[in-house]
Amino acid sequence: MKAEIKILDVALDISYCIESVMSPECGGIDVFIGTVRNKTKGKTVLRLEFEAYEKMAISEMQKIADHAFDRWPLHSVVVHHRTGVLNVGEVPVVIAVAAAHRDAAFEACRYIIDTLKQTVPIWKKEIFEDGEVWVAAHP
Amino acid sequence: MKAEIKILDVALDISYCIESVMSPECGGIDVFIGTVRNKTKGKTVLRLEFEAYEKMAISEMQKIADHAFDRWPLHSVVVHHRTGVLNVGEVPVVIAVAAAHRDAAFEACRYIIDTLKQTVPIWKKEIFEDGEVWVAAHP
Amino acid sequence: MTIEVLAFGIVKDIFGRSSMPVELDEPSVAALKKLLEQKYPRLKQIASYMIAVNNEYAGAEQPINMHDEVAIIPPVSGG
Amino acid sequence: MTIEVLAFGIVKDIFGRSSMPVELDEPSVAALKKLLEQKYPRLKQIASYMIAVNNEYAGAEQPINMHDEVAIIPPVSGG
Repeated sequence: MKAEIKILDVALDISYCIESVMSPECGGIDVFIGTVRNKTKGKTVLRLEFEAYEKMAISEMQKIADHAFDRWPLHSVVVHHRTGVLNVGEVPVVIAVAAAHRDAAFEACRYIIDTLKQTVPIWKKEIFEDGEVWVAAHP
Repeated sequence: MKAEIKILDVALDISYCIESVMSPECGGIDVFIGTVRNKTKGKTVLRLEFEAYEKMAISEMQKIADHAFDRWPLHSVVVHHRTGVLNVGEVPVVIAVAAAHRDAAFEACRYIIDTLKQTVPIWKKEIFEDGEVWVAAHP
Repeated sequence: MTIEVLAFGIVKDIFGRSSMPVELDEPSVAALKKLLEQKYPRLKQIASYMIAVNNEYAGAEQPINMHDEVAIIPPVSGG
Repeated sequence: MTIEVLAFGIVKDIFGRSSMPVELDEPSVAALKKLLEQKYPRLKQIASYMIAVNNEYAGAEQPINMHDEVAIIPPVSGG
Protein backbone atom coordinates (compact mmCIF):
# COMPACT_ATOMS: atom_id res chain seq x y z
CA MET A 1 0.00 0.00 0.00
CA LYS A 2 1.50 3.24 -1.12
CA ALA A 3 0.32 6.60 -2.38
CA GLU A 4 2.37 9.24 -4.17
CA ILE A 5 0.77 12.69 -4.15
CA LYS A 6 2.40 15.61 -5.92
CA ILE A 7 1.69 19.13 -7.08
CA LEU A 8 3.98 20.11 -9.92
CA ASP A 9 4.47 23.25 -12.00
CA VAL A 10 5.98 21.34 -14.93
CA ALA A 11 4.34 19.01 -17.48
CA LEU A 12 3.02 15.85 -15.84
CA ASP A 13 4.73 12.59 -16.83
CA ILE A 14 1.92 10.13 -17.57
CA SER A 15 4.28 7.21 -18.24
CA TYR A 16 6.03 7.77 -14.94
CA CYS A 17 2.68 7.70 -13.11
CA ILE A 18 1.71 4.42 -14.76
CA GLU A 19 5.10 2.78 -14.25
CA SER A 20 5.03 3.82 -10.59
CA VAL A 21 1.89 1.81 -9.89
CA MET A 22 2.74 -1.26 -12.01
CA SER A 23 3.53 -4.33 -9.97
CA PRO A 24 3.58 -8.13 -10.33
CA GLU A 25 0.83 -8.28 -7.69
CA CYS A 26 -1.59 -6.26 -9.78
CA GLY A 27 -3.92 -7.35 -12.52
CA GLY A 28 -5.50 -4.04 -13.37
CA ILE A 29 -4.55 -0.39 -13.55
CA ASP A 30 -7.02 2.39 -14.14
CA VAL A 31 -5.65 5.77 -15.14
CA PHE A 32 -7.54 9.02 -15.38
CA ILE A 33 -5.95 11.83 -17.37
CA GLY A 34 -7.57 15.24 -17.31
CA THR A 35 -6.87 17.39 -20.36
CA VAL A 36 -7.54 21.04 -21.10
CA ARG A 37 -10.51 21.36 -23.47
CA ASN A 38 -10.63 23.98 -26.20
CA LYS A 39 -14.20 24.93 -25.28
CA THR A 40 -16.38 25.56 -22.22
CA LYS A 41 -20.11 25.88 -22.85
CA GLY A 42 -19.38 26.62 -26.48
CA LYS A 43 -16.86 29.37 -25.73
CA THR A 44 -13.27 29.08 -26.99
CA VAL A 45 -10.74 28.62 -24.17
CA LEU A 46 -7.29 30.07 -24.80
CA ARG A 47 -5.59 28.60 -21.74
CA LEU A 48 -6.12 27.75 -18.09
CA GLU A 49 -4.32 28.88 -14.98
CA PHE A 50 -4.22 26.60 -11.95
CA GLU A 51 -3.47 27.84 -8.46
CA ALA A 52 -3.14 25.60 -5.41
CA TYR A 53 -3.06 26.06 -1.65
CA GLU A 54 -0.27 23.56 -1.82
CA LYS A 55 0.16 22.31 1.72
CA MET A 56 -3.56 21.84 2.25
CA ALA A 57 -4.10 20.45 -1.27
CA ILE A 58 -1.48 17.76 -0.62
CA SER A 59 -3.06 16.96 2.72
CA GLU A 60 -6.59 16.74 1.24
CA MET A 61 -5.36 14.53 -1.61
CA GLN A 62 -3.60 12.31 0.92
CA LYS A 63 -6.90 11.99 2.83
CA ILE A 64 -8.68 10.97 -0.37
CA ALA A 65 -6.02 8.35 -1.10
CA ASP A 66 -6.17 7.05 2.49
CA HIS A 67 -9.93 6.76 2.24
CA ALA A 68 -9.62 4.91 -1.07
CA PHE A 69 -7.18 2.44 0.51
CA ASP A 70 -9.65 1.90 3.37
CA ARG A 71 -12.54 1.31 1.03
CA TRP A 72 -10.99 -0.82 -1.76
CA PRO A 73 -8.20 -3.43 -1.87
CA LEU A 74 -5.66 -1.29 -3.72
CA HIS A 75 -1.99 -1.81 -4.31
CA SER A 76 -0.88 1.72 -5.12
CA VAL A 77 -2.12 5.15 -6.08
CA VAL A 78 -0.41 8.08 -7.80
CA VAL A 79 -2.01 11.52 -8.00
CA HIS A 80 -0.11 14.29 -9.77
CA HIS A 81 -1.70 17.73 -10.22
CA ARG A 82 -0.38 20.66 -12.23
CA THR A 83 -0.26 24.31 -11.30
CA GLY A 84 0.55 27.30 -13.50
CA VAL A 85 -0.47 28.10 -17.06
CA LEU A 86 -1.80 25.22 -19.16
CA ASN A 87 -2.58 25.39 -22.85
CA VAL A 88 -5.32 23.46 -24.63
CA GLY A 89 -4.44 19.76 -24.76
CA GLU A 90 -2.16 19.90 -21.71
CA VAL A 91 -2.74 17.71 -18.66
CA PRO A 92 -3.84 19.20 -15.30
CA VAL A 93 -4.18 15.88 -13.49
CA VAL A 94 -3.12 12.24 -13.69
CA ILE A 95 -4.50 9.60 -11.33
CA ALA A 96 -3.22 6.02 -11.57
CA VAL A 97 -4.62 3.25 -9.42
CA ALA A 98 -3.35 -0.34 -9.38
CA ALA A 99 -5.14 -3.27 -7.77
CA ALA A 100 -5.24 -7.04 -7.98
CA HIS A 101 -8.65 -6.78 -9.64
CA ARG A 102 -10.04 -4.19 -12.00
CA ASP A 103 -13.26 -3.40 -10.09
CA ALA A 104 -11.30 -1.83 -7.27
CA ALA A 105 -9.01 0.08 -9.65
CA PHE A 106 -11.91 1.57 -11.63
CA GLU A 107 -14.04 2.46 -8.61
CA ALA A 108 -11.20 3.98 -6.62
CA CYS A 109 -9.90 6.02 -9.57
CA ARG A 110 -13.39 7.41 -10.16
CA TYR A 111 -13.80 8.16 -6.47
CA ILE A 112 -10.45 9.95 -6.33
CA ILE A 113 -11.09 12.31 -9.25
CA ASP A 114 -14.70 13.01 -8.16
CA THR A 115 -13.66 13.80 -4.58
CA LEU A 116 -10.57 15.76 -5.67
CA LYS A 117 -12.83 18.07 -7.66
CA GLN A 118 -15.00 18.64 -4.59
CA THR A 119 -12.55 19.06 -1.73
CA VAL A 120 -8.98 19.80 -2.84
CA PRO A 121 -8.06 23.50 -2.67
CA ILE A 122 -6.98 24.04 -6.25
CA TRP A 123 -8.50 26.70 -8.46
CA LYS A 124 -8.77 27.00 -12.21
CA LYS A 125 -9.11 30.24 -14.15
CA GLU A 126 -10.36 30.01 -17.72
CA ILE A 127 -8.92 32.59 -20.07
CA PHE A 128 -11.08 33.48 -23.08
CA GLU A 129 -10.47 35.95 -25.88
CA ASP A 130 -12.70 38.48 -24.16
CA GLY A 131 -11.99 37.91 -20.49
CA GLU A 132 -11.31 35.39 -17.78
CA VAL A 133 -13.25 33.64 -15.06
CA TRP A 134 -12.51 31.62 -11.93
CA VAL A 135 -14.38 28.36 -12.55
CA ALA A 136 -17.27 27.65 -10.13
CA ALA A 137 -16.68 30.87 -8.18
CA HIS A 138 -20.10 32.34 -8.88
CA PRO A 139 -23.54 30.74 -8.54
CA MET B 1 -15.54 9.53 -33.57
CA LYS B 2 -12.88 6.97 -34.20
CA ALA B 3 -11.85 3.58 -32.88
CA GLU B 4 -8.51 1.85 -33.33
CA ILE B 5 -8.63 -1.87 -32.63
CA LYS B 6 -5.49 -3.99 -32.86
CA ILE B 7 -4.20 -7.41 -31.94
CA LEU B 8 -0.42 -7.39 -31.62
CA ASP B 9 2.22 -9.98 -30.84
CA VAL B 10 4.71 -7.43 -29.56
CA ALA B 11 4.75 -5.36 -26.35
CA LEU B 12 1.85 -2.90 -26.24
CA ASP B 13 2.76 0.78 -26.35
CA ILE B 14 0.72 2.45 -23.60
CA SER B 15 1.95 5.95 -24.41
CA TYR B 16 0.98 5.52 -28.04
CA CYS B 17 -2.54 4.45 -27.01
CA ILE B 18 -2.95 7.49 -24.79
CA GLU B 19 -1.52 9.94 -27.31
CA SER B 20 -3.81 8.51 -29.97
CA VAL B 21 -6.94 9.46 -28.06
CA MET B 22 -5.77 12.87 -26.78
CA SER B 23 -7.50 15.79 -28.43
CA PRO B 24 -8.28 19.46 -27.78
CA GLU B 25 -11.98 18.55 -27.75
CA CYS B 26 -11.57 16.18 -24.80
CA GLY B 27 -11.54 16.90 -21.12
CA GLY B 28 -11.09 13.39 -19.78
CA ILE B 29 -9.31 10.19 -20.74
CA ASP B 30 -9.77 6.93 -18.94
CA VAL B 31 -7.22 4.19 -19.57
CA PHE B 32 -7.41 0.59 -18.46
CA ILE B 33 -4.19 -1.41 -18.47
CA GLY B 34 -4.35 -5.11 -17.80
CA THR B 35 -1.19 -6.61 -16.34
CA VAL B 36 -0.09 -10.21 -15.77
CA ARG B 37 -0.35 -11.06 -12.08
CA ASN B 38 2.18 -13.28 -10.37
CA LYS B 39 -0.57 -15.30 -8.63
CA THR B 40 -3.96 -16.85 -9.38
CA LYS B 41 -5.92 -18.12 -6.40
CA GLY B 42 -2.71 -18.21 -4.38
CA LYS B 43 -0.79 -20.20 -6.99
CA THR B 44 2.39 -18.76 -8.55
CA VAL B 45 2.02 -17.97 -12.24
CA LEU B 46 5.17 -18.28 -14.35
CA ARG B 47 3.76 -16.78 -17.54
CA LEU B 48 0.65 -16.55 -19.69
CA GLU B 49 0.01 -17.48 -23.28
CA PHE B 50 -2.67 -15.62 -25.23
CA GLU B 51 -4.23 -17.01 -28.37
CA ALA B 52 -6.75 -15.13 -30.51
CA TYR B 53 -9.14 -15.99 -33.31
CA GLU B 54 -7.88 -12.81 -34.83
CA LYS B 55 -10.39 -11.91 -37.52
CA MET B 56 -13.38 -12.57 -35.26
CA ALA B 57 -11.70 -10.97 -32.22
CA ILE B 58 -11.15 -7.75 -34.18
CA SER B 59 -14.75 -7.81 -35.38
CA GLU B 60 -16.11 -8.42 -31.86
CA MET B 61 -13.94 -5.64 -30.41
CA GLN B 62 -15.15 -3.32 -33.17
CA LYS B 63 -18.76 -4.16 -32.22
CA ILE B 64 -18.01 -3.31 -28.60
CA ALA B 65 -16.45 0.01 -29.60
CA ASP B 66 -19.41 0.78 -31.91
CA HIS B 67 -21.82 0.06 -29.10
CA ALA B 68 -19.83 2.29 -26.73
CA PHE B 69 -19.99 5.13 -29.27
CA ASP B 70 -23.77 4.62 -29.55
CA ARG B 71 -24.22 4.67 -25.81
CA TRP B 72 -21.88 7.44 -24.65
CA PRO B 73 -20.68 10.73 -26.19
CA LEU B 74 -17.10 9.62 -26.87
CA HIS B 75 -14.40 11.21 -28.92
CA SER B 76 -12.12 8.24 -29.53
CA VAL B 77 -11.32 4.73 -28.39
CA VAL B 78 -8.17 2.62 -28.70
CA VAL B 79 -8.14 -1.09 -27.83
CA HIS B 80 -4.86 -2.99 -28.20
CA HIS B 81 -4.67 -6.66 -27.17
CA ARG B 82 -1.57 -8.85 -27.01
CA THR B 83 -1.12 -12.42 -28.18
CA GLY B 84 1.77 -14.79 -27.51
CA VAL B 85 3.80 -15.42 -24.38
CA LEU B 86 3.55 -12.80 -21.62
CA ASN B 87 5.62 -12.75 -18.48
CA VAL B 88 4.50 -11.47 -15.10
CA GLY B 89 4.15 -7.68 -15.18
CA GLU B 90 3.59 -7.53 -18.94
CA VAL B 91 0.50 -5.97 -20.46
CA PRO B 92 -2.16 -8.07 -22.26
CA VAL B 93 -4.57 -5.23 -22.92
CA VAL B 94 -4.73 -1.43 -23.09
CA ILE B 95 -8.02 0.43 -23.51
CA ALA B 96 -8.00 4.22 -23.81
CA VAL B 97 -11.20 6.22 -24.06
CA ALA B 98 -11.39 9.99 -24.55
CA ALA B 99 -14.50 12.09 -24.11
CA ALA B 100 -15.47 15.69 -23.46
CA HIS B 101 -16.54 14.68 -19.95
CA ARG B 102 -15.10 12.10 -17.60
CA ASP B 103 -18.34 10.23 -16.84
CA ALA B 104 -18.56 8.96 -20.39
CA ALA B 105 -14.85 8.04 -20.50
CA PHE B 106 -15.01 6.04 -17.25
CA GLU B 107 -18.26 4.25 -18.02
CA ALA B 108 -17.32 3.38 -21.58
CA CYS B 109 -13.84 2.13 -20.61
CA ARG B 110 -15.37 -0.11 -17.94
CA TYR B 111 -17.99 -1.36 -20.37
CA ILE B 112 -15.36 -2.15 -23.01
CA ILE B 113 -13.10 -4.24 -20.76
CA ASP B 114 -16.05 -6.03 -19.12
CA THR B 115 -17.62 -6.91 -22.46
CA LEU B 116 -14.28 -7.80 -24.06
CA LYS B 117 -13.76 -10.41 -21.36
CA GLN B 118 -17.17 -11.91 -22.10
CA THR B 119 -17.40 -11.96 -25.87
CA VAL B 120 -14.06 -11.53 -27.64
CA PRO B 121 -12.52 -14.83 -28.84
CA ILE B 122 -9.17 -14.61 -27.09
CA TRP B 123 -7.90 -17.32 -24.76
CA LYS B 124 -5.41 -17.25 -21.96
CA LYS B 125 -3.38 -20.21 -20.71
CA GLU B 126 -1.81 -19.91 -17.27
CA ILE B 127 1.51 -21.71 -16.89
CA PHE B 128 2.39 -22.80 -13.34
CA GLU B 129 5.43 -24.66 -12.07
CA ASP B 130 3.48 -27.90 -12.04
CA GLY B 131 1.25 -27.59 -15.07
CA GLU B 132 -0.90 -25.32 -17.17
CA VAL B 133 -4.56 -24.48 -17.58
CA TRP B 134 -6.80 -22.70 -20.08
CA VAL B 135 -8.52 -20.08 -17.95
CA ALA B 136 -12.32 -20.47 -17.60
CA ALA B 137 -12.38 -23.61 -19.77
CA HIS B 138 -13.74 -25.89 -17.07
CA PRO B 139 -16.69 -25.35 -14.74
CA MET C 1 -20.72 -32.14 -47.07
CA THR C 2 -17.25 -31.79 -45.56
CA ILE C 3 -16.44 -28.60 -43.70
CA GLU C 4 -13.23 -27.50 -42.02
CA VAL C 5 -13.71 -26.53 -38.38
CA LEU C 6 -11.26 -24.18 -36.62
CA ALA C 7 -10.29 -24.92 -33.01
CA PHE C 8 -8.88 -22.59 -30.34
CA GLY C 9 -7.73 -22.81 -26.74
CA ILE C 10 -8.76 -25.98 -24.98
CA VAL C 11 -10.64 -27.23 -28.06
CA LYS C 12 -7.37 -27.24 -29.99
CA ASP C 13 -5.96 -29.46 -27.22
CA ILE C 14 -9.03 -31.75 -27.38
CA PHE C 15 -8.82 -32.06 -31.17
CA GLY C 16 -5.02 -32.29 -31.07
CA ARG C 17 -4.99 -29.83 -33.98
CA SER C 18 -6.09 -26.32 -34.85
CA SER C 19 -8.32 -27.25 -37.77
CA MET C 20 -10.35 -30.38 -38.39
CA PRO C 21 -12.41 -31.68 -41.34
CA VAL C 22 -15.94 -32.75 -40.35
CA GLU C 23 -18.41 -34.67 -42.52
CA LEU C 24 -21.85 -33.11 -41.89
CA ASP C 25 -25.08 -34.86 -42.98
CA GLU C 26 -27.31 -32.10 -41.71
CA PRO C 27 -25.81 -28.65 -42.28
CA SER C 28 -26.73 -26.89 -39.01
CA VAL C 29 -24.93 -25.69 -35.91
CA ALA C 30 -26.93 -28.12 -33.70
CA ALA C 31 -25.98 -31.07 -35.87
CA LEU C 32 -22.31 -30.03 -35.83
CA LYS C 33 -22.29 -29.82 -32.02
CA LYS C 34 -23.94 -33.24 -31.68
CA LEU C 35 -21.45 -34.81 -34.05
CA LEU C 36 -18.42 -33.25 -32.38
CA GLU C 37 -19.59 -34.27 -28.91
CA GLN C 38 -19.98 -37.87 -30.07
CA LYS C 39 -16.48 -37.90 -31.49
CA TYR C 40 -14.89 -35.85 -28.64
CA PRO C 41 -16.75 -36.50 -25.34
CA ARG C 42 -14.30 -34.15 -23.58
CA LEU C 43 -16.15 -31.29 -25.28
CA LYS C 44 -19.04 -31.98 -22.89
CA GLN C 45 -16.74 -31.47 -19.91
CA ILE C 46 -15.78 -27.90 -20.70
CA ALA C 47 -17.80 -25.07 -19.18
CA SER C 48 -19.50 -24.20 -22.46
CA TYR C 49 -18.63 -23.57 -26.08
CA MET C 50 -20.12 -21.64 -28.96
CA ILE C 51 -19.95 -22.09 -32.70
CA ALA C 52 -19.00 -19.13 -34.85
CA VAL C 53 -19.98 -19.04 -38.51
CA ASN C 54 -18.17 -16.48 -40.63
CA ASN C 55 -16.84 -14.70 -37.53
CA GLU C 56 -20.25 -14.34 -35.87
CA TYR C 57 -21.61 -16.29 -32.93
CA ALA C 58 -24.24 -18.66 -34.33
CA GLY C 59 -27.50 -19.98 -32.85
CA ALA C 60 -28.38 -23.70 -32.83
CA GLU C 61 -30.71 -23.43 -35.81
CA GLN C 62 -28.28 -21.57 -38.03
CA PRO C 63 -27.54 -23.39 -41.30
CA ILE C 64 -23.94 -24.04 -42.33
CA ASN C 65 -22.98 -23.67 -45.97
CA MET C 66 -20.12 -25.24 -47.84
CA HIS C 67 -17.70 -22.33 -47.80
CA ASP C 68 -18.57 -20.87 -44.41
CA GLU C 69 -15.73 -20.34 -41.95
CA VAL C 70 -16.74 -22.40 -38.92
CA ALA C 71 -14.97 -22.20 -35.55
CA ILE C 72 -15.42 -23.71 -32.09
CA ILE C 73 -15.25 -21.03 -29.40
CA PRO C 74 -14.58 -22.37 -25.89
CA PRO C 75 -15.07 -19.96 -22.95
CA VAL C 76 -13.10 -16.82 -23.75
CA SER C 77 -10.56 -15.42 -21.29
CA GLY C 78 -8.93 -12.41 -22.90
CA GLY C 79 -8.20 -9.08 -21.27
CA MET D 1 -5.74 39.81 18.03
CA THR D 2 -4.42 40.28 14.50
CA ILE D 3 -4.23 37.26 12.25
CA GLU D 4 -2.95 36.93 8.71
CA VAL D 5 -5.51 35.43 6.33
CA LEU D 6 -4.44 33.68 3.10
CA ALA D 7 -6.49 34.23 -0.05
CA PHE D 8 -6.74 32.10 -3.19
CA GLY D 9 -8.53 32.23 -6.52
CA ILE D 10 -11.34 34.74 -6.70
CA VAL D 11 -10.80 35.77 -3.07
CA LYS D 12 -7.31 36.91 -3.95
CA ASP D 13 -8.89 39.11 -6.63
CA ILE D 14 -11.46 40.44 -4.13
CA PHE D 15 -8.78 41.25 -1.55
CA GLY D 16 -6.40 42.50 -4.22
CA ARG D 17 -3.67 40.52 -2.44
CA SER D 18 -2.81 36.96 -1.47
CA SER D 19 -2.55 37.57 2.27
CA MET D 20 -4.35 40.04 4.48
CA PRO D 21 -4.04 41.07 8.16
CA VAL D 22 -7.38 40.97 10.00
CA GLU D 23 -8.09 42.36 13.45
CA LEU D 24 -10.36 39.83 15.22
CA ASP D 25 -12.25 40.74 18.41
CA GLU D 26 -13.85 37.32 18.73
CA PRO D 27 -11.46 34.54 17.70
CA SER D 28 -13.86 32.21 15.82
CA VAL D 29 -14.46 31.21 12.22
CA ALA D 30 -18.00 32.69 12.30
CA ALA D 31 -16.68 36.04 13.53
CA LEU D 32 -13.98 36.08 10.88
CA LYS D 33 -16.53 35.42 8.12
CA LYS D 34 -18.82 38.18 9.39
CA LEU D 35 -15.97 40.65 9.55
CA LEU D 36 -14.67 39.81 6.08
CA GLU D 37 -18.14 40.07 4.53
CA GLN D 38 -18.61 43.53 6.05
CA LYS D 39 -15.30 44.69 4.65
CA TYR D 40 -15.65 42.86 1.31
CA PRO D 41 -19.34 42.58 0.30
CA ARG D 42 -18.27 40.82 -2.93
CA LEU D 43 -17.53 37.77 -0.76
CA LYS D 44 -21.29 37.33 -0.40
CA GLN D 45 -21.68 37.15 -4.18
CA ILE D 46 -19.49 34.10 -4.67
CA ALA D 47 -21.11 30.68 -4.70
CA SER D 48 -19.71 29.75 -1.28
CA TYR D 49 -16.47 29.81 0.63
CA MET D 50 -14.92 27.89 3.47
CA ILE D 51 -12.36 28.79 6.08
CA ALA D 52 -9.41 26.50 6.61
CA VAL D 53 -7.52 26.56 9.90
CA ASN D 54 -4.13 24.87 9.85
CA ASN D 55 -4.89 23.21 6.52
CA GLU D 56 -8.21 21.70 7.63
CA TYR D 57 -11.71 22.84 6.71
CA ALA D 58 -13.14 24.52 9.80
CA GLY D 59 -16.71 24.70 11.14
CA ALA D 60 -18.36 28.00 12.17
CA GLU D 61 -17.75 27.41 15.88
CA GLN D 62 -14.09 26.61 15.58
CA PRO D 63 -11.84 28.93 17.59
CA ILE D 64 -8.91 30.65 15.93
CA ASN D 65 -5.66 31.00 17.80
CA MET D 66 -2.90 33.52 17.35
CA HIS D 67 -0.49 31.41 15.34
CA ASP D 68 -3.01 29.39 13.34
CA GLU D 69 -2.67 29.39 9.57
CA VAL D 70 -6.01 30.72 8.33
CA ALA D 71 -7.10 30.62 4.68
CA ILE D 72 -10.21 31.55 2.70
CA ILE D 73 -11.21 28.72 0.36
CA PRO D 74 -13.56 29.77 -2.45
CA PRO D 75 -15.27 27.01 -4.49
CA VAL D 76 -12.52 24.66 -5.66
CA SER D 77 -12.15 23.75 -9.33
CA GLY D 78 -9.12 21.51 -9.65
CA GLY D 79 -8.81 18.34 -11.71
